Amino acid sequence: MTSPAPETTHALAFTPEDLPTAESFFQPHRILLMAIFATLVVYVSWSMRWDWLPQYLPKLGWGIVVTLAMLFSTSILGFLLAVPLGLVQVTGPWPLKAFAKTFCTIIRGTPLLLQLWLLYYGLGSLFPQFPAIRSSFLWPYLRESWPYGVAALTISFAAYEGEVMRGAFAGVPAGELEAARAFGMSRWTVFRRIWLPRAIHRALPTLTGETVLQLKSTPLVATITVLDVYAIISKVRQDTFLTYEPLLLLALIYLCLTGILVLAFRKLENRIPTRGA
Amino acid sequence: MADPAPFINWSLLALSPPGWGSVLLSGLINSIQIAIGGYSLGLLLGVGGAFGKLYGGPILRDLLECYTTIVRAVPELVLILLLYYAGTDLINQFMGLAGLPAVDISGLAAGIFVIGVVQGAYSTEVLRGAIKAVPSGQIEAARAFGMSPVKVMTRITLPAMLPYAIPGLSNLWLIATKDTALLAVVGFSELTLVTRQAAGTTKAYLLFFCAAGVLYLALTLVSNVFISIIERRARRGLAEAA
Amino acid sequence: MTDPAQAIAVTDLHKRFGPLEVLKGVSLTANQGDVIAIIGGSGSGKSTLLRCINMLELPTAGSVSIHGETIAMKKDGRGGLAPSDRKQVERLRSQLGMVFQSFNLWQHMTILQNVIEAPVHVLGRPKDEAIATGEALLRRVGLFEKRDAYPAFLSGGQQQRAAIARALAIQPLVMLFDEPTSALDPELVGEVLAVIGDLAKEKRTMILVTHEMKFAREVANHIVFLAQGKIEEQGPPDEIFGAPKSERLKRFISSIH
Amino acid sequence: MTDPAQAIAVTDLHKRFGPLEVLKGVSLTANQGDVIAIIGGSGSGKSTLLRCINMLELPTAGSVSIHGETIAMKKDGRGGLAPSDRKQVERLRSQLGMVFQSFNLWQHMTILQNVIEAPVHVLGRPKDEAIATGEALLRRVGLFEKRDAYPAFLSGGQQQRAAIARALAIQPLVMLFDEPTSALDPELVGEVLAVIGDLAKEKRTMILVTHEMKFAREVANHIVFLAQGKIEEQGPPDEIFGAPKSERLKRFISSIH
Amino acid sequence: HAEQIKVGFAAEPYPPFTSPDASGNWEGWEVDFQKAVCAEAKLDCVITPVAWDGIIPALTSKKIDIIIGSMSITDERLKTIDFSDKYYNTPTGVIGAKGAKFEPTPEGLSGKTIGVQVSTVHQVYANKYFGENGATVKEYQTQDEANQDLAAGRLDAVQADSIALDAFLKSDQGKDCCELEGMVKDDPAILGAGVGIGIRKGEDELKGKLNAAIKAIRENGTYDTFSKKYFDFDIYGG
Ligand SMILES: Nc1ncnc2c1ncn2[C@@H]1O[C@H](COP(=O)(O)OP(=O)(O)OP(=O)(O)O)[C@@H](O)[C@H]1O
Ligand SMILES: Nc1ncnc2c1ncn2[C@@H]1O[C@H](COP(=O)(O)OP(=O)(O)OP(=O)(O)O)[C@@H](O)[C@H]1O
Ligand SMILES: [Mg+2]
Ligand SMILES: [Mg+2]
Repeated sequence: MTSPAPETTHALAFTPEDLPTAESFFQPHRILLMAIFATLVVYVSWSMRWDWLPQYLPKLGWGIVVTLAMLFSTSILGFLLAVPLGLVQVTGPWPLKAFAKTFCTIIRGTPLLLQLWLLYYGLGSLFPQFPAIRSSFLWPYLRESWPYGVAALTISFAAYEGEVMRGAFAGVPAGELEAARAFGMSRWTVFRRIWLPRAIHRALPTLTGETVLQLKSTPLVATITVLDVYAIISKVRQDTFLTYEPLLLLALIYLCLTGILVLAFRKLENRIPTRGA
Repeated sequence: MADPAPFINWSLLALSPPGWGSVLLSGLINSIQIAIGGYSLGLLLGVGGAFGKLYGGPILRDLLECYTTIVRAVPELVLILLLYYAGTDLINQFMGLAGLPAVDISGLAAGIFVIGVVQGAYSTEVLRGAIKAVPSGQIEAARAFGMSPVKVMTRITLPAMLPYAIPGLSNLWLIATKDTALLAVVGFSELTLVTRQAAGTTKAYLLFFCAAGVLYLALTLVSNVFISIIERRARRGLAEAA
Repeated sequence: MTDPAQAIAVTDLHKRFGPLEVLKGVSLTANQGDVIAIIGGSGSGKSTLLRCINMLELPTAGSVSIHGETIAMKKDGRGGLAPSDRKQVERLRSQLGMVFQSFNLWQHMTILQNVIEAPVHVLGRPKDEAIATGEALLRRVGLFEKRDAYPAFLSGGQQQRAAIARALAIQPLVMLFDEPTSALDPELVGEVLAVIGDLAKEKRTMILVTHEMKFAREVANHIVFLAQGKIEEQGPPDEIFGAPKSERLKRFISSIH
Repeated sequence: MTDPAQAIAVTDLHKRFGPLEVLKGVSLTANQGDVIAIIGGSGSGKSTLLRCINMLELPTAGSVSIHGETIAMKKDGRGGLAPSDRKQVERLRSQLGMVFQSFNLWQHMTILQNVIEAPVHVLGRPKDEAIATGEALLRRVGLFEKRDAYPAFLSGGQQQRAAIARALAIQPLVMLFDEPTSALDPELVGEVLAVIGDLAKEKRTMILVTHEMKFAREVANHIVFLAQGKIEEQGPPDEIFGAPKSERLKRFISSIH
Repeated sequence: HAEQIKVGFAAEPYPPFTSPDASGNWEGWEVDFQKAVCAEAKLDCVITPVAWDGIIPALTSKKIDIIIGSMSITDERLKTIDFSDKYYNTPTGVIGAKGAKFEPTPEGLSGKTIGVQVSTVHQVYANKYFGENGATVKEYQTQDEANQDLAAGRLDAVQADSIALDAFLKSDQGKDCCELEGMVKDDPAILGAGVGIGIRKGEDELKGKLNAAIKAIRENGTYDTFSKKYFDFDIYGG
């Protein structure tokens, strides 16, 4: 499996470098372009139908909350899985290593949509056949659709981020780990205080890209009846039979979410400056 | 379960009806066609976009920046819907304005168009990075020998950037193959949709989704073999892993 | 001024980078067979002068003629000049063989491919003819065995010799060298200087920017000392090195020894 | 053999990397207040010896005692030794302050965080106490102003001084230096040697591997000359440098001057 | 020669109206109906499966030309598209898990989760009558998914066209898990006046041709002939 070169992830996702600076807006041609753009916006909002908007506003707000909840829960859970996945690929015994590698290859080699449906329709339809599951405390959750969405997105994030963490763990200079051991740190302390934070530090720029990619994956859960912002907009489309307006609004919403996410990550990255790279 | 039938009914995958194997395979071929078409279109857009971003005027640069930013910040699923409905509609409106008859855009063409536009933005970024990685002295030397700008691009810049671009472009290919699955949501008969149809009709969900997974995985693994061959060829001129 | 015996004539050349005027009116003539060495302190504008000759750097004012043909220039509206005929520039460039400090060999081509690239794709020579000439040149600079290797696998000295062969392959009217040895480890300098020395013996027209004073004195028939964007002094090597007139040149020479 | 006045005692140490026997029975004692300089040609095993002392490299045979306490070892089944009590090794390591050739500062922490890391997270000192000690140490090596900078933004000499402060922060019984200046530019070497010289004046126990012979002669009270994995000669600096006995040492010393 | 007309319908199994077979062909009552109408109206029809939730945008943006996909004629839809005369009309049913007896009324479904397909009259109906009276309405992209979730126990009930439900209850899976709870109270304003062919607004000539064709196959017996293959009652309704 070719591991994704970090620069590719950057190419795929919007990263902090892509944010325009404030002063860059005030170049003559930019002002012209913005004027044209503003006219376009005015025209669009004038000629298109937006009367449905007030009615759906509360639902949209809720949908955004669901989307963000999906994003954060699956990124965090996925990252927690990614750390061991990356680590065992660097130092683990071979069965674990092989398992992690196979896992990452399979997940990265198949479409997320398919994984999602496999979990929801495939696995989900097996559960009720076992009375033990049906009567267990888990059943109320297994009846819902969001656990499947969370599971699929988490697994996917873990596999992609696991590759990144593998590179990050392997890339921590051996000397720094040796220095830690020379100071009498136990293996766990070395990992907790030096190896892990240093690896995360190295992986942070890539992590930004991966998180944006994860945000871009969340709307897939709408296909299994999770009511995220995409599902709400789908509902608007079906209720109003409008083709463009809801989708344009949706694109705008994701654009804003991405922008905010990237800004937040830039803050985080700036906390530990790196030189050069 | 009251049903004593075998847990997995492999005959459902047989190549001739009543097995669904041939349907899955034709879905796979559709997927591959779209992936190849979309990837190629994306590459064309990417070459244009990268050169435009690097050497174009300020307005072109800004427009391209908008293009890549929007595509990279908005989910593929949303883009696919927008492009699928709006893109082809706009083309026909333009044709109407130009007094031409409305073109009949086939599903395949629409799919290629949609994937191509998305891939184009990614390729633009990958290629731009790769071109920037070519040492400027190489291009200057070409100019010093009297090469015209077109010659410089075709003889020096494009081939010299390949080793830097290939890892990124390989990833884009793998992404293109998987993004075709998203066309399922607009009803295009690629592998994922026919899988769902087969699963829905036969109720053998697990079996068919796993089968499709194996097909996608095989596509990825086969691609990887070719990618590593290409990569090795392209890196010939580079002394050490850059 | 447009005398075809003059391989290169530079007239009153000015070059300005934003607020910094790097060349402040330089005139220079290289007749056929001349070997001109340009010397001077760091930042004095030597590279800039050389790069203006083949228009890699566009001058702010002044003119350049190659083999009696003046490069047509027009005002570019931003206070500088731009060539009015791109084709002419490309044609004239292909008569100048430039060797860069950092070699700038094309990394995606083998040494031989580097050498035949311009003859085939700029001058339109038949490929087998170009290969024959190219191999002869590579043999001459001692790199025949390496013709199918990629540049990255060669030492700096070998790369610079390949770059010289590449420049010779277009059978240039004039060879331009910009500090061809300063990116090399000391032990590799000699092999490159030897090749350049051979070219000088053949009476090939050359303009070279160099920090190797001993070498300049040996091979050049004319030395140009550039200081702060002007030609401070020029003349035959013995005069320049043996009896420098200007204070600056005296200081420069003593600082080197 | 287990005398607490002996800060470090190495007995008949062997170390083998596959077919290559790097240390062939080395014994060495450092009493409290000793400054021992290990010298020798490249590949003679100096670094390996130093790294065996704190078990960064596991010896094939022999024993190491620190402050009279012998590190318990057991056969590892592959013809080597392994510590039988990991906790003991960790505890003893935390009494040795090691300074590496390439600094190995933790890049994700500021200088001060580097310095207080081991006191707080290995020795369990209270954080504010560690900060007070750490700041005092940084002031001492002249880096108090840089305490909140990240290592990547410091010069090599500053990084090495920070690494020394980091090693001192655990109030080590012995300081171990492995060529602390050889990764530095010549003009930065002096500032690091000055700091080490100060430590020597305080009679701090130190073992240092160095190529700076003049410095070794000045600060060390005992010189160990290692050749081909054995101690070829040892003694006070004046004897070793002034009247070398063995042929090898004579050759080594003359090769350096 | 006849102009080509793209006939859109949901790209999902919706037996017995439209479902794909193992060779990738579509079959079912509605496929037969479409063939008969097109033959009668001398139209060169091409079967074009599309995503159900985008089927009206697909029609308005000319990706397809008509919809023959069990689409009920409702006032809401008539704002955007036009319809031919109805070509079938059947009551609306509710099914539930075997043994879980309840009435398909607002009271009977209160507190339960009911599944419907999006963009259908059932979605509107269920939201109005059940959703506002204490039931949770879950909306699915396809009818098949809703049925599947009922079988998987993730739903308590599914509301849909009674014939589509009947086909499901007759399938292996449906037989085991589920049964019909009854028909819902009719509300013609929502449930519409039957199923018609969806047409873009303003294409009156096409609409006239289709209406004539529907009338003709009803009268010449073609309609009854192919209907008999699927149903033992008159699907055209009153
Ligand atoms: N592209 C440029 N933009 C701005 N300033 C430049 C540029 N190229 C050169 N300069 C400046 O012009 C001055 C002359 O540069 P030039 O390279 O010609 O000097 P040089 O005589 O070749 O020096 P050296 O011996 O160091 O190569 C320098 O101050 C340099 O910084
Ligand atoms: N981890 C290792 N694996 C194999 N061989 C090693 C290893 N570490 C050191 N060696 C070999 O052991 C020998 C001694 O190495 P050591 O680093 O101790 O030498 P040194 O005296 O410190 O030399 P220098 O002055 O160059 O640092 C060398 O031949 C080296 O190649
Ligand atoms: Mg220069
Ligand atoms: Mg060493």
